[in-house]
Amino acid sequence: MIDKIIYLVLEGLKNILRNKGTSFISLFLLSISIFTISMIIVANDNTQKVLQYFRGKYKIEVFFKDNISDQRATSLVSKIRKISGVRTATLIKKEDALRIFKDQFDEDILKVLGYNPLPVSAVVNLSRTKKSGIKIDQIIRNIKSVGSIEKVIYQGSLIKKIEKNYLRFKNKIPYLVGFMILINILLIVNTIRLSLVSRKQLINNLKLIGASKTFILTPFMIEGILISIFSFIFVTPLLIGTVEGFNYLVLNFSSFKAQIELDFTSIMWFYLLVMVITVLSSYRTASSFLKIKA
Amino acid sequence: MIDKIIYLVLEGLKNILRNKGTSFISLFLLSISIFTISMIIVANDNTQKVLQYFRGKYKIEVFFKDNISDQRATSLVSKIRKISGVRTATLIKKEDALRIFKDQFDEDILKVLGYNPLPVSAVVNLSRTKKSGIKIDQIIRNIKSVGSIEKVIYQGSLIKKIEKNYLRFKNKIPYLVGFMILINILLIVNTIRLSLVSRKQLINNLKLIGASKTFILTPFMIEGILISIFSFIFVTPLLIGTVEGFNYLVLNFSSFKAQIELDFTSIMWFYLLVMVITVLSSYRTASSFLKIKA
Amino acid sequence: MIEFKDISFSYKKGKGVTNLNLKLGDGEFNFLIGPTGSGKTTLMRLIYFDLVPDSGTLIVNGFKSKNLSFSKTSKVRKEIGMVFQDYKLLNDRNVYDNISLPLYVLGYPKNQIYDRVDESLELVGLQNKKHHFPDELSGGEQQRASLARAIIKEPSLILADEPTGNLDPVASFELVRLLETINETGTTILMATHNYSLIKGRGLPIYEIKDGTLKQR
Amino acid sequence: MIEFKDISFSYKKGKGVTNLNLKLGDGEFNFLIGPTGSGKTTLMRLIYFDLVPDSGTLIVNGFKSKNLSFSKTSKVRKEIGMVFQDYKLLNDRNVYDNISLPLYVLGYPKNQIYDRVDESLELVGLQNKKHHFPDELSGGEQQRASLARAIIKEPSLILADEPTGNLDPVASFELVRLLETINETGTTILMATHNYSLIKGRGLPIYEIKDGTLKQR
Ligand SMILES: Nc1ncnc2c1ncn2[C@@H]1O[C@H](COP(=O)(O)OP(=O)(O)OP(=O)(O)O)[C@@H](O)[C@H]1O
Ligand SMILES: Nc1ncnc2c1ncn2[C@@H]1O[C@H](COP(=O)(O)OP(=O)(O)OP(=O)(O)O)[C@@H](O)[C@H]1O
Ligand SMILES: [Mg+2]
Ligand SMILES: [Mg+2]
Repeated sequence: MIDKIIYLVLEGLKNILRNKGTSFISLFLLSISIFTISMIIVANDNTQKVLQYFRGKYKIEVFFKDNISDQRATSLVSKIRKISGVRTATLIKKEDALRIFKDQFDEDILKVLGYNPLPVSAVVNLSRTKKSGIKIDQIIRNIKSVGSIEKVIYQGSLIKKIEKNYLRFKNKIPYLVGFMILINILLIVNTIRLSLVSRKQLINNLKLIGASKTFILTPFMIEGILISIFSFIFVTPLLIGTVEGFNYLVLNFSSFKAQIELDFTSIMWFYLLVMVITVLSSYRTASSFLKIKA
Repeated sequence: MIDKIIYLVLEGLKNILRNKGTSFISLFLLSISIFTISMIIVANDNTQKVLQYFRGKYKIEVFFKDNISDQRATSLVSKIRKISGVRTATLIKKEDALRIFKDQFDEDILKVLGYNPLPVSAVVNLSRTKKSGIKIDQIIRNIKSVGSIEKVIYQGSLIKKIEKNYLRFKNKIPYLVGFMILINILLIVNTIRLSLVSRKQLINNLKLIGASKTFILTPFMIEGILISIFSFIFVTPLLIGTVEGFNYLVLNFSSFKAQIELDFTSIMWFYLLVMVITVLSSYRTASSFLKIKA
Repeated sequence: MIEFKDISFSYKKGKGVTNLNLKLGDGEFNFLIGPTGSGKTTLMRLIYFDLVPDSGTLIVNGFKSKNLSFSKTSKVRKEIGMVFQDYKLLNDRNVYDNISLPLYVLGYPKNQIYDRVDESLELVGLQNKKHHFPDELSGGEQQRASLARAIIKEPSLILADEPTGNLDPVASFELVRLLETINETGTTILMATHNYSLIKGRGLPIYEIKDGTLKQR
Repeated sequence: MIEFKDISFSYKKGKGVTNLNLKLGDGEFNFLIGPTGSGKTTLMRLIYFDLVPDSGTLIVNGFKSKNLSFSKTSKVRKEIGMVFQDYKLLNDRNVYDNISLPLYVLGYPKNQIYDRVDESLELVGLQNKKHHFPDELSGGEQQRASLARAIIKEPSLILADEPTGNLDPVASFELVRLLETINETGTTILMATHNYSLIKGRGLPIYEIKDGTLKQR
């Protein structure tokens, strides 16, 4: 029995070596397909991070009414801080505003005008970690409802667009991944079928000798498993390389500072899924092939 | 003789139909590879355009000395305009500056200060069409040498980086394309070899019957040609779709306004090259296969 | 035991066998003769359940050739050793691997397999061709390798379809002698052949098939 | 004309033929006999340049079996019709396509091909199997299809390697008769066989090969 098992495993390995061409091509195709899906997974994992980056850069400026006292402003700012979706809110007093203006425009308005025309304001940063999209309009409305506010300025459309499109994209990910997995299965099925066709003679012989279904199918399943393991070995460095390369490009060619990351846990789960799919579809394809002639 | 030719062409077609699996996989692989190279071609074609876009956005602000007359400033600006790498240079008189400041900061400095503190300046746009990289430092130095200039302000590092990296990338394109074409050839060779292996019996028979090399090889070459034509039919819409999709993304997700274009002439030339490579490598692979046993 | 009751079968493209009635008892040695294209191979394929009769009842070693499942078919075939007319050797394996295959299927331990292969190769006289591939054998040697593969698992039934077609008279004679020896240990044998002079005068039953119908000679 | 002068050849795994001397004149009909594994097929493969002799001179229809190029080999083979011991029919083509292949190679026009195929199928008695695939033929029918493919191009030399192995006595007899008829039109024929009784008493030269050496009988 043990000899039989060793024999079958060795057969699976020999199958690969005997048909180097087919094995190479199926390895290649499987790798491409695994790579693509992995990249989708990485993209999905990192969109959140990119969004956080954008949210982090995004500022809302709140200008208070002219007659407000510093004390009241402080209490209003602490109210703003409690609004859902707000990360920080920093009070900018009249003096601070003057200093900032001087830094930015190199012009001392106080000296020129004799008084400080700049209002008390606050800079509001958005929460980075919220998983659901941030509803800017809602936050603005909440801020305004705090009271004593002259006007609220925000860069507006860009982050709104990004949040909206991210949600739209997120809804489509399941379809995209489903589609890719379908292609994956098609590829594996086609590969196994090619492999079966090229071993028609062997399969026919085994059937005539009275081999059981398991005996005939096991080597093909082992072949499928080995090929998927090889493609994991092949794809993983490629994945790491792509992510690093992308980060390098982003760092060097754009003002964008976020770095994407490879989450090995999700990749591992995905690999496991590929394995299961391979085994199942090898089995199905091979056994449907056996049925052609009872 | 005509019957022989028809026979061979039909054989090529039948080869494809008889081995649907192999044909499908080779079609798939070839398409991927053609698609990738085409994208590199598109990228290369469009980098120039992207650079132009950046150069178009890039402005140098030149501030003249305080005491300069409008007349002299005009003559200096026309000098600047003649510097190589400069597209336009627009004079901004003191009054214009005042108006622009008012537009931007909503503050009438003249009213506040009682005089116009803003200097005469000029906005310099860079040439978009220069094929060689633009040397910013050189241009700045040339502008400064015009005389009566207080200071020159430019956003500096970004475009310099882009220009530099573009040149670096451009130098690597030949290697990249060469590498992809190598992979392309490997794929075609492997496909043809698979196809040959699956028709070993036929080839052996033909040899034993005394068929000439041409007779044996022609169907394989026709098969190769047909498969590459099919992949052209398959890849072309994909290419168009990708370019359009990319443009859509750029338009919707970034502030970047340039659109990339598909240059059908270079794609056509590339397709022709693929065809030639296919025919040559089919021929070489098939005839090397014939040599195994004289 | 093999029993044909009114068996008819025809291929999609016509021809086949009609109304076969035949009973082969356990341990018997029967011959099947008939001109080329008369249905000898068809009859054998019916026995190892490669073809399913259109009508009639066929029982092989207690299994009915009806509602065949994969496992039923494989059970029946495990008990049968077949020498195919076209040998059906695997071209990508050498003689040793070809002949040992049935033993792996039956789950023999490796050391036993090795001994058995040697033994049966000696029986058919191919001991020094163990590492040859099929296309490195002469026609007759391939035929004998096919015989070795059939007898190695000591089946209860041997079906030999024209096993002497590529053998010279001496080798043919020896082959029949070998089958007779095997038959003496209780194995049922059915051998199809064109070589009437080889089998006559042995006192063994000879069935003749002609245009798909059977009669005893 | 075929001329063997001191031809020796051995396979990588040993065995082969040694010191063959043989002269077959144009239009002759010769038989080659010998026990299984004696070298008959090897001798034939040497003639159609599938094997190259290790030493000695071999001339076939004026071509020397030396420094073979693809075009030289193909020229020689165009003149030879071969019946292979294992038939070598293409499994994915029907009988018509298999048999017409040599004519396409020779560049015959299509209508002529059609007529010729019909004619040669009738000669071997397979007229109603035209659309069968090889695995839909009996062993003997495959063998005759192989013969039809060999004679269809009316070659100047026919090499028939054990062409009656799967034929019954009547069909074998008819096959030799057919070859004799073809021989009468001037075709040189060399036929290897085990069936001594079939060929004896025809007054045709018989060569015997044993362990790789040749003698006339
Ligand atoms: N798969 C098939 N489809 C259609 N016809 C077939 C098929 N297999 C065999 N035949 C036909 O059935 C008839 C009987 O074939 P079978 O192989 O049983 O003959 P046989 O007695 O074994 O002949 P031989 O001695 O030549 O091997 C033949 O005429 C053959 O052409
Ligand atoms: N490719 C090969 N490599 C090694 N040995 C071979 C090869 N082909 C044949 N032989 C050996 O050469 C010897 C002669 O083979 P050949 O095929 O010529 O015999 P034959 O006379 O045709 O026999 P048969 O009547 O059985 O067909 C045999 O012992 C065979 O094992
Ligand atoms: Mg038969
Ligand atoms: Mg031989």
